[in-house]
Amino acid sequence: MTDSTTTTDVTSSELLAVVASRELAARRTVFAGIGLPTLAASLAHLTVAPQLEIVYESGVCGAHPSHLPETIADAVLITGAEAVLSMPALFGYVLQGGHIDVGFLGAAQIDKWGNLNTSVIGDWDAPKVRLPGSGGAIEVMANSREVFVVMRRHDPRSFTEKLDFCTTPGPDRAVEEGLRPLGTGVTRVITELGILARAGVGEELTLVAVHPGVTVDQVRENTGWDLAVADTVETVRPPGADELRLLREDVDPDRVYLR
Amino acid sequence: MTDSTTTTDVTSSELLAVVASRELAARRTVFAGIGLPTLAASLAHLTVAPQLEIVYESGVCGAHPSHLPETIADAVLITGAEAVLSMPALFGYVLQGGHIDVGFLGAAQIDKWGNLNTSVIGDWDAPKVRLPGSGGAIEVMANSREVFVVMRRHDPRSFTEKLDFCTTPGPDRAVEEGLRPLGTGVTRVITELGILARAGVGEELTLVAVHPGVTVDQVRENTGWDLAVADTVETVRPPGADELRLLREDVDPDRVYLR
Amino acid sequence: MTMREAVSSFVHDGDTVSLEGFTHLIPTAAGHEIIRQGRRGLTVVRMTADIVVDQMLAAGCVSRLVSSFVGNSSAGSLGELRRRVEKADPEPLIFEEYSHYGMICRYLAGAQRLPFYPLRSYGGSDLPSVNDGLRKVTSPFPGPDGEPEQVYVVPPVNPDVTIIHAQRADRSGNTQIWGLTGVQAEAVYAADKAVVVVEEIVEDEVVRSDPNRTVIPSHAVDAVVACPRGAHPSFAQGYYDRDNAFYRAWSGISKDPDRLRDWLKEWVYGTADHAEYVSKLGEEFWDSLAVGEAMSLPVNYGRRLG
Amino acid sequence: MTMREAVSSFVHDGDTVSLEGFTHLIPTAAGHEIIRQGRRGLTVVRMTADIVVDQMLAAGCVSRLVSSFVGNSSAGSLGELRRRVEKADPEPLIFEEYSHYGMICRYLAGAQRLPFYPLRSYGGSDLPSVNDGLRKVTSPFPGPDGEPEQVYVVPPVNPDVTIIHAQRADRSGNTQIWGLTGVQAEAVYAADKAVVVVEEIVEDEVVRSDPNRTVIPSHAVDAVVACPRGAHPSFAQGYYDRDNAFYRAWSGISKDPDRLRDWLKEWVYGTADHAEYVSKLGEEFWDSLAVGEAMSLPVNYGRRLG
Repeated sequence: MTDSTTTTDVTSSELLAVVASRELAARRTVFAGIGLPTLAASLAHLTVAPQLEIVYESGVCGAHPSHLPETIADAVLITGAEAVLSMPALFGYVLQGGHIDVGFLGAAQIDKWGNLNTSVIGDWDAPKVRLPGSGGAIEVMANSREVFVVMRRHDPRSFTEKLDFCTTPGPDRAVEEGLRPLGTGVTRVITELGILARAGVGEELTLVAVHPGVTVDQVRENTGWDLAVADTVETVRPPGADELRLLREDVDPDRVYLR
Repeated sequence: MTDSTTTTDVTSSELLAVVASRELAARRTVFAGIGLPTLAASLAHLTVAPQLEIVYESGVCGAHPSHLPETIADAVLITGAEAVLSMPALFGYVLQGGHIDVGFLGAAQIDKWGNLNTSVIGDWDAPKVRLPGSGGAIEVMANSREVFVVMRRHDPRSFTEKLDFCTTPGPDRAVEEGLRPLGTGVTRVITELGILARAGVGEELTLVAVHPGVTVDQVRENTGWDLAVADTVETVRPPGADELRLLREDVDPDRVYLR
Repeated sequence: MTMREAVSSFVHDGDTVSLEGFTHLIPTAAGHEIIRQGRRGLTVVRMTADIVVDQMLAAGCVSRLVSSFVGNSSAGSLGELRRRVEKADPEPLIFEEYSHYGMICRYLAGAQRLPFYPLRSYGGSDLPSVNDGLRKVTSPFPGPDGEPEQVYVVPPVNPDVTIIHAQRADRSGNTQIWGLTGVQAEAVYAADKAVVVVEEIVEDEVVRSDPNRTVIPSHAVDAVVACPRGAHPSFAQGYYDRDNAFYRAWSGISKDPDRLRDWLKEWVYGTADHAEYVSKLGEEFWDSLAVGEAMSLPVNYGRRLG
Repeated sequence: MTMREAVSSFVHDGDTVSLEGFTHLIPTAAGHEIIRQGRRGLTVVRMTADIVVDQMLAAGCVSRLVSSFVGNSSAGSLGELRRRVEKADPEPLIFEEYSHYGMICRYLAGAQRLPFYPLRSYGGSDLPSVNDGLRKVTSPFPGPDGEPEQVYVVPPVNPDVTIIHAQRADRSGNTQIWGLTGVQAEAVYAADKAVVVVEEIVEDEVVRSDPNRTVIPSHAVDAVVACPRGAHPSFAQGYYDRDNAFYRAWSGISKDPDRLRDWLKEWVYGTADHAEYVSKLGEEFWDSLAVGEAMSLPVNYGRRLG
């Protein structure tokens, strides 16, 4: 995908984790699922956000895992954690209460406003593919100050003009319905091609950076809507030696997610 | 008050506690405040209701106190208890959830429907006497299957035709407002003169028993409304030797409440 | 009570059955016993419909599912569930889709005997168009801008029976859970009847030494079933670890209806009870899921002297 | 942070201040420091307005009270509160009266950022006639009889600051409470800022050995104040017992405005801080409130080996 020589020895997971980690600079609380978000948050904790507290939807606050967790409820997250809350407290007080700075989400489909589909491909009533559904994504979107989306696949089917189903609406859709969401919705989408950004309600996702060797046209071609492009598109700084060393040696030495 | 020779050596507290305890036969859960309700429930636990679980509004379920508690939150209630819940869980899940068979309440004033005033004597805005208020009484009344009221004072000012303020409504008043309370409200009022009973919504409190030596007219004179009287008014069986021994030696040997 | 007796007494054809446990303490053994006893027409309520739900679907126990996540954790798909939903194969499945907090709020409403529970989700979502349970209420208090404010609400869920798995309880049902406690207390309080399956039944003194650890008091529990390792392939903090290999294997097993049938035949119908399932897995297997020690430091519940 | 710094930083004239702790762990020392610093025009939110509230009233700090029980426990009356309410002596007190669960639900709504919280209280009560916060909502779901169903709701409370007392916390504010945990977590989450006063600040390892004991995580806490015996005359399970004699004495002290003034002069204005108050009471006194040992049995939070 990214054919620049500076990143040839970097896997796609490493690239996404490093880029996402940088976006967490100076953040206090992050709501993270397992996988890339955990890698990104753990790396940020060691680099740009030493005060970062990772909150898991299972109820764990301030985990200090001895090993990288394999699930959001891995026992290693509980042993030695600062707090484990019931789910009503976690979703009600912590998340809906407005204590999350950044929520991480993924999706099968995303549109230009950052609305997400994780329910079905095809019709909801008779789907071609039944996907897992919201989980806590609707709540993460509605209540986090901002949301980062990490998408491994950047193609027109995933980055679509019209979602097959809107499971998880961004605040634009909520405002249309007359409700007042707390946060700004998706502010960053990090993919193998680059970074899309969005400043707030009423704004659409805009290409702000590409990885070395990726062209703006490549991103446009792989996006299913007429992609807005920033006046100046930056080139993403490739993962540094320090970042890669920490990620490989400290965060995920067993390469649980860095496949 | 009760001048029968069989009870001359029985204090008023002992009398009320013993009579109230008998009413708890075969009950599973009782919501009790400190004082007479605790005495009654503790005695019932040793006599007519071995399965009885006493629930305290402070959050304690299944207390096994080494000493008689002095407050509803006495540390002796917590040490060795089966469960201590948060107040949202205690009031929300246990009480409003419908798990309480009998709630005990007291009041400054009661009317013929079992509505209670614990807020003010006089006008609420400029009261002659400011009383403590509801506490959890509104919830105990609205959510217990039935409510027992123990009143030390049986006189026309306390047993009144019209409450100065209805803090804690029985279900009759709630039904008038179109709501559907869970329980039947006050079913027993135990006083130094006798026992008033009430079968359910739409019924008024009726004198069903007097203590030995008390006449029906005496109760009528001390009640501020035109008191309904059962066709057959029983005479309350005086506290038995066993009941008194258990109460004095096991339940409250230090005579914390048996003053 | 044995698991057989508990399921036979408290789970009936056509019942609404809640099985809760968020990744931790999933009541798998109870699900297997429901399969063995051949229950039909159940409505299953479970936030994360995962392997045990896929198995109950495959065994034909379930006609309706109420859930907020229908996937095999992060390890892949649920084959039977997808066949039922995508192709009505071998029969349709009625599915009510919520979000996690929507499910939590349904339990909260059920536990508190409320007609609805408000939450700040669903604004702009397509879910209300396919789920009649997602409605709106106008607050009687003005919003921050002084204008009327609307909020979504969900209805209560009151299962006929809730079954959960826990680490320990005393004989009368005072139930203690540590690590992830999930939504188990609310699911139990919301239900008409509750069955608690535990790793071990302990002496009263153990429970009473730490009453704050009691997540569910005995008055809310109708039956206690001792069933060690009954949460496998999920885990019980301090008892055994999660069987991640089985989670990964399930996507393959469940993708092929024949393999899935064979699996049920061997591991559920072919075992008389969970004890047989446990011993069939073998001690060496269980050794691979063994956990270390990380004991909580004690706190003092001491009362006044004298 | 010292108590002086915490009150100076987080409690301002005119603020809405929640002080919670239901009989157990009442933040008395914080109330005394608010008196020492002469705050004015406070709205105090507290379920059980008891001795510390009476003292703050007498010191002239409070112009509005939101509460569900205004009495000296079961030990008698609050003299200053009654003078203020019954005779506007020396000045009126605005009083908002709720029931216990009404107050709890206000904190629940505040903590969950909800516009209201429903509860099955108040039907037929005179309280809604004197409290505009008690309103009704019609459920969008039909009631059990198929007819529309109404339910009372209360508005959220979002204090400028909540102050609670707890047994222990780590340096970053992860707070552990055992015994009666009351409504403290909700009161903290409902607030804009939160101050946790503790018997002791402990090492991180102590807290992390038992994460379920953490009632309030650090992200919800703005300041941690170590203040041993700061809950007197209330108690701290496992640390010291309730001073029942002082509760009984308070009815007499507070009945006489002069005695009350003298008491404040001697015990609050006359002490530089709570440490001085504690030492003024004397070791013999504290010995009389000593508690025994009743240690919780440990549980295993162990994870997989290797």
